[in-house]
Amino acid sequence: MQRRDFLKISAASGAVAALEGCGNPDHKLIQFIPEEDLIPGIATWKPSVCTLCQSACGTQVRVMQGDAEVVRNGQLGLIKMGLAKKIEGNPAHPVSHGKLCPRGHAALQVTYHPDRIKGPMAVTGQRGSGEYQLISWDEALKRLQAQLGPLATAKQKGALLFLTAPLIGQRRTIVEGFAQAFGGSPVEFELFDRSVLEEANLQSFGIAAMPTIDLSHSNYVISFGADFLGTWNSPVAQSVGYGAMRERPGQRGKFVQFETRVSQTGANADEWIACPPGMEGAIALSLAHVILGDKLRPANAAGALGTAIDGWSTGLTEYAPEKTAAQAGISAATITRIAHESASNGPAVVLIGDLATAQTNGLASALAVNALNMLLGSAGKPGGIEFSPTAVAGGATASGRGANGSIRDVVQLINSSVPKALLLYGANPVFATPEAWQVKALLEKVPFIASFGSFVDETSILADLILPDSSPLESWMDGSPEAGTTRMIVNVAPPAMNPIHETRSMPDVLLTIAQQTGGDAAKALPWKSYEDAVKASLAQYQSVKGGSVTATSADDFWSKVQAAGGWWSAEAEPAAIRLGETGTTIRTTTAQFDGDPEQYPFYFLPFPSQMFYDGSLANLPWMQEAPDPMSSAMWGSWVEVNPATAQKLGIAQADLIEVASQHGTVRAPAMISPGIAPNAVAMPIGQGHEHYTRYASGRGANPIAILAPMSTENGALAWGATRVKISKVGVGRLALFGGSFREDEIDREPR
Amino acid sequence: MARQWGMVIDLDRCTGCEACVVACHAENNIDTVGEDQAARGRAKHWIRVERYYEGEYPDIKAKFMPVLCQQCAAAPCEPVCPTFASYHTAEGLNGQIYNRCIGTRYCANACPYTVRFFNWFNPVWDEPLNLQFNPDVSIRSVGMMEKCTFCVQRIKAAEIQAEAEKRPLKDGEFAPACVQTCAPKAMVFGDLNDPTSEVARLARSNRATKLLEETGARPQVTYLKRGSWNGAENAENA
Amino acid sequence: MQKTPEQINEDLLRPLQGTGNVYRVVLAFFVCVVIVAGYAFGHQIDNGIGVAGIRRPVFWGFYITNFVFWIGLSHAGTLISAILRLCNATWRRPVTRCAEVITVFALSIGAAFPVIHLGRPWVAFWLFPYPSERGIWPNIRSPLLWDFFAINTYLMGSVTFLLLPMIPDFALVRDRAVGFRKKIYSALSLGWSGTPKQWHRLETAMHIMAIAVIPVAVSVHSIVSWDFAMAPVPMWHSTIFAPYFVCGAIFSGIAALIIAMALLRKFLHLEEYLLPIHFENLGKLLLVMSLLWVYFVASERLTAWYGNEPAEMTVFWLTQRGSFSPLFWTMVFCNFILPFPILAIKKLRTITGCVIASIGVVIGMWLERFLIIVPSLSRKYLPYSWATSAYRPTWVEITITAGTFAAMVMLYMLFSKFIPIISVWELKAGQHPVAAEEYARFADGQTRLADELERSEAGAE
Amino acid sequence: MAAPDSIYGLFPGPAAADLGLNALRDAGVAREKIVVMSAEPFEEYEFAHMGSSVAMYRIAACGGIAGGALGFLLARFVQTAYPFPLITGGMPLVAPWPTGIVTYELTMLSAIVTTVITLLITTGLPNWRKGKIYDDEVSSGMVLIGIVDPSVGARADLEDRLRRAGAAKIKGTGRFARGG
Repeated sequence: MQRRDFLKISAASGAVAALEGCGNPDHKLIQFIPEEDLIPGIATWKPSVCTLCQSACGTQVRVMQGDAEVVRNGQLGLIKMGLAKKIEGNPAHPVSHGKLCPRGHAALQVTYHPDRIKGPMAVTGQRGSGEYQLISWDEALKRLQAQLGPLATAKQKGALLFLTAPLIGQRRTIVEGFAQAFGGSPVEFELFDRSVLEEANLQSFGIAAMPTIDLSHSNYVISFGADFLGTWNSPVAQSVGYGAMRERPGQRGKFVQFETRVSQTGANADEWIACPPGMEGAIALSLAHVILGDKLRPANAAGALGTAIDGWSTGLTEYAPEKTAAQAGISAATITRIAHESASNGPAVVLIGDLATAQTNGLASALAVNALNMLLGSAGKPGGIEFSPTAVAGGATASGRGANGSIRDVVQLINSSVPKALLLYGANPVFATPEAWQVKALLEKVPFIASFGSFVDETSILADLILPDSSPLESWMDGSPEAGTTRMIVNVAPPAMNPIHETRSMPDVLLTIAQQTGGDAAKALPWKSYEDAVKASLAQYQSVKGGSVTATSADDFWSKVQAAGGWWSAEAEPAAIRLGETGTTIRTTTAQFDGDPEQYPFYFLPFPSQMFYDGSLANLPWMQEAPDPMSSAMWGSWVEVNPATAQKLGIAQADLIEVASQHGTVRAPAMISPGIAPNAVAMPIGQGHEHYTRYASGRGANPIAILAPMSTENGALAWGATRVKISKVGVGRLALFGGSFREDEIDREPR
Repeated sequence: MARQWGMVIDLDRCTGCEACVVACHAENNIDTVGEDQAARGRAKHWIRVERYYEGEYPDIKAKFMPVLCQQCAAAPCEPVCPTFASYHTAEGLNGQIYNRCIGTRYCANACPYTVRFFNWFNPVWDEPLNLQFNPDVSIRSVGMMEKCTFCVQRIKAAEIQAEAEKRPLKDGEFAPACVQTCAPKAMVFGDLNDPTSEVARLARSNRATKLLEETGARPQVTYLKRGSWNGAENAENA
Repeated sequence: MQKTPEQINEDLLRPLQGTGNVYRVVLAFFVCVVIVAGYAFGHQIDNGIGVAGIRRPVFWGFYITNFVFWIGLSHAGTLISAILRLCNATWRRPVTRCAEVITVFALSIGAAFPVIHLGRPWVAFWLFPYPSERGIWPNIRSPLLWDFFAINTYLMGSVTFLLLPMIPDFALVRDRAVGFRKKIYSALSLGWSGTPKQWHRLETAMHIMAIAVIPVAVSVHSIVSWDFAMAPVPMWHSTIFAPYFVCGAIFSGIAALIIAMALLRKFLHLEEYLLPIHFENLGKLLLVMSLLWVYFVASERLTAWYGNEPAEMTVFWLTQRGSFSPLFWTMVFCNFILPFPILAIKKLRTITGCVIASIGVVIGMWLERFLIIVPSLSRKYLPYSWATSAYRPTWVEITITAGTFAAMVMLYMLFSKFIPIISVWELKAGQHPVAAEEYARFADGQTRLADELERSEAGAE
Repeated sequence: MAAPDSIYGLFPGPAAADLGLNALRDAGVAREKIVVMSAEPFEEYEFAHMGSSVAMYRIAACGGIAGGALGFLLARFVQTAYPFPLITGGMPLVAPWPTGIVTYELTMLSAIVTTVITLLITTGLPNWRKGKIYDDEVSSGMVLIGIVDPSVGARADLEDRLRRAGAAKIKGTGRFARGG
């Protein structure tokens, strides 16, 4: 947008905004009868659930009366309605503890986003043109019915492909039931393929789920690349635990981070240790070597997890600190010292995630870390890694990705037989997969695509039909967090506000279609509405002793649970961890990287952005303008280059850099950052959207695009296994909030 | 004795996640200025998390320090304002009367912490983003200086509530948006004149320091410096 | 060189007689520039102060620089002419008025900038201590309020200081003019008739004014300096600022005066009135001020450097070697390296020499104000809060700045067209010989007269 | 209104003017009946001291003091005039320095203003009355020496004395006005 226009708009709509703010806009619109009665100026807090990542934090929404322009049965008008004003953590919730991450606050802007889809739309231009026209819900449902009806009767396997973001609770049950009823399978897609850790935990502990880290009780935390205070796993719960770990009376826990680039989490480490990508497993085993060798812990402590690892019984001789240190470029003394400290300052816990598991040897590394945890005696113990009852109950299919497969399967599936129809919900694989996978081309083969998303993004722009879902604040929410707690939690939240647009809750749409189709579909999804489904799933917990809600009757229970925002079990000791039976022995192989080190001298480290997560939040202005924790950059992306490297290549701050892998190039301004290895460059994930609302479209660059199609042992995308070369191609622009990178610069004479 | 609102920020707990920054935007109707203006250094973040690197790779460390208005007792921003738009409240806050401000920007220059932000243009919200306005906080128009208020609207609400219920205000019964959302509990807010309050207790910690004290502004925000592993100062942080 | 009163009247009133085309064209040009600047200001009010280049943390830029610059320039006239009056320097006579005119105009222009730079100029009147219906008074602790009082006093003083000696000249013009112009000038002359009483009172008044206006002028620029010195900003919070600024003000003032005089001399053909001696003397003054200025800069920099206070050193190095060093060294060149030799060497201290030196000084002093304001603000304490993008003025600031220079010339041109730019009566008073000679020259005239009378009487008989 | 009756001579220079003045004195014309006008102060000449002096310095000083007091009160007032108690964060409510500055500036201002007013009042300016004793030739260097309403009988004698003293022209106003 031109600055002039910006000014014009600001002058005009600033005034309008002010008026709207005080709730007495001068409108010609008709005034609807209020759908609920609220006292003006009095705020009510309603429970809800944050769905921006898989942590499922319990939140509460501040609702106040206001005037909103809404569409009711195709008629635009003005209505006094309860409007969500702010989202905060639900203080009673065992995961969020009343806290939130920055993304959680911005969830508010999903509902009020100016470019949110306002009603059902059908494509008018040819597919991908982004030309749509609004249609009525009846029309939309009729069209969807027409497409899906036949599939239900045909019962042809793989006829329907249901591509969603990771789901929880009844939402997922309904999606799964629906997909199966129409002869398809749901595929949950997310970029930071957690299947590696889940696979590791499945092999080690028989639970295919993310672990819960009990930081609040641990005295010694070793993390291999896991950004557990920013984006990894359940960051809010982990941050709360971290705070407690820091300032425990008389005992301050130590935190050691191994990674290649100083992440926001790494910045907080007492000891930050640089290690090249792919070496994490070796270092973990090297620590184990010292612990075993110096008899700091009983040799058999790790049990099967240890023995499963090749060479464990013989003391992991090939992982002697000296050897590992030589490869990793860190001192052997450090490894030995950390091994001793961790063994003698229990409870100690070891984490691994993000880039460490996004390597070709990620699974082996994860298994090594599991073994190390076991050896340190911190698996299933306070201050160690645990699993939530939800995860335990789920067992092999806790998060179900084991059962449903990953985007990789989609690729194979479509290659083998093109499905008749594709349903999209929250997943944006066209943006978040390497171009090398050709996902867009594959999806285009599908004759009919319908999207339930609230925004037009790179994937849903391919849709022929869009049936926008109501925002999380406008619809029922349920589901149990997989990690971040040791308690059984069932989130339940009624809509915090009425829809401001003509949207419908996706599960309700599915149920409608199923009922219209009748037959098995109707049987598979017996509920009248999503609300019923949630209510039904909850009944079982009324009888459970010591739960957070005690009730006299089913209805009483139901209303109390709604008011509380869910039900959770009493504080309990972590479930004892049973070891999985893994026959195969694990060898930590050296990580493979795409690209010849001579030609492509730099490790390419895309990292999850604190503000945009996997890119799904780049459409929110608050997230765009919030400064990145490490670089303080706003409204764009950048390439982090080490000062020494920059000097060698004659690159200055904000120079436009071209990053080239064997599979493509991206351009972004240089960020001369002291926190990145001289032999690596890093880019934040999340920008570089082609179509994603006025705020994100055409902004910054997308590092995923140029990733090599490398994969981990279990076939997940190894998004940390690409090598690149960089070159200066011009002058770019950085919008920074922070002036200087260093405090002591104040004394320095300008160079 | 009159209240003296103050804050303690524990740098050992702060993880630099910036939840406080976004929470502040949500609570105080702070507009987003867009890329062009942000690049001109006109972004408004009443609270910011300063990040400093130390050393050179691989022996590199980084640290975070949240900085917001320090609500100075002898605030340099107050005497320089020709129209009393910047003034001192009875409860020790540096008040800012938006509609009294004529925009000399003198206060922003005088502030050693650079925590005052100016409305270079009328703020803009693309509809229906304006529906998210917090009705308790006024919208600032062009030419006005704005800054952290310690969420004075929350303070007032709590005080009125307590008064209505004929009871004293309880320590920690409310908090500014940034404090409320801080997951590692790095920020504590309360009445420094109440020796029993948590904030007063922490302010007495031997890790307590103040920012730029040499400028004589007598800031009311106390920083607890980072501890070291098995550091001696751990014992007293009960 | 002696001139009769008639010659003097003739020469000095010539500009008022009629205007040439060149004059019209030049005037028109400057008027246009001023109009464009006016548009720029309107644009700024319409869209918001953000159309200017100022940003966080550099909240003050060109506007405040210009403010200080013009206020400084205003020290040319009143202060200088007051000093010269008091020490009764006769060479002052042709100089005083064109000096005082600079003061009045420069001061008015300077006083406009605090309003131009406001975020909400339409409520600028809140700065005035007037009884508002809300019972709110301005904050007298703010240096900006001190500015308000000081500048008003100085402006008042300067205007009267300029007007009083103009009354007899109005009377002079009145006696020469006819029709409409005569009406105007007789009104302006307040019916001055030139009785000894009037003369006596006028001169006493001027003497008192001269005494009063000097401390006011000093206070004005001291207070302007306190706008900065009162804020805890690195390299601002300094005790030397007041004298430093006053010195700089007089420095730039004299330079401006020399330039103005040179132009008048050329375009109004006042070669016989504005003599090389005047430039020579002002040149010497300029030289002294240049040395004083260097002395102040040196002691300011030295104490900062020796104090080695981190925040101050950051700004220090930023100007000495950092991104602002080119401007800094240009300033040193313009204010000292260039003018010093020109003014110190007698052979070079010609009119041209003085003018070259003065142009340098005016540029240099503008840069000095800029370098005091911007670098300090862009490196203020916490490194994270340092300027992320360097301050660059936009077309709005540049246009408005240009506009004020144009306004100065425009006003000066108009003034010289309607009022004798040299105080006629004071000049005459300096011209006529001492009484003794006059008596002698008159003696023979007496005898001739006597004879004449006798002859006529004889004829009557 | 009509001009007062007067007879005056225009002398070609200050020296002549002095003689003219003496001539009138010899004729016993009272000091206050003599009018003098010149285009310059001519401090060195006797006729330039026909005006009585006023204690302008003292008046100005008094004005200054009065203004200073006013300034002090104003400064004090605006700092204490608030309907609500003003908290200045550890700084004095009536700050000495600012008060001093305002006092100082207003002292100077009113000293200046007083001077101007004194000047105007004591010299009877502004005075736009038509037809008062004045001659345009004064501004071209002539010095005017004259007598306000002389007795008709003395007219010839006075004109003669003025001419003898060296008046270049003899003119009059009111009853003594002559054609040309």
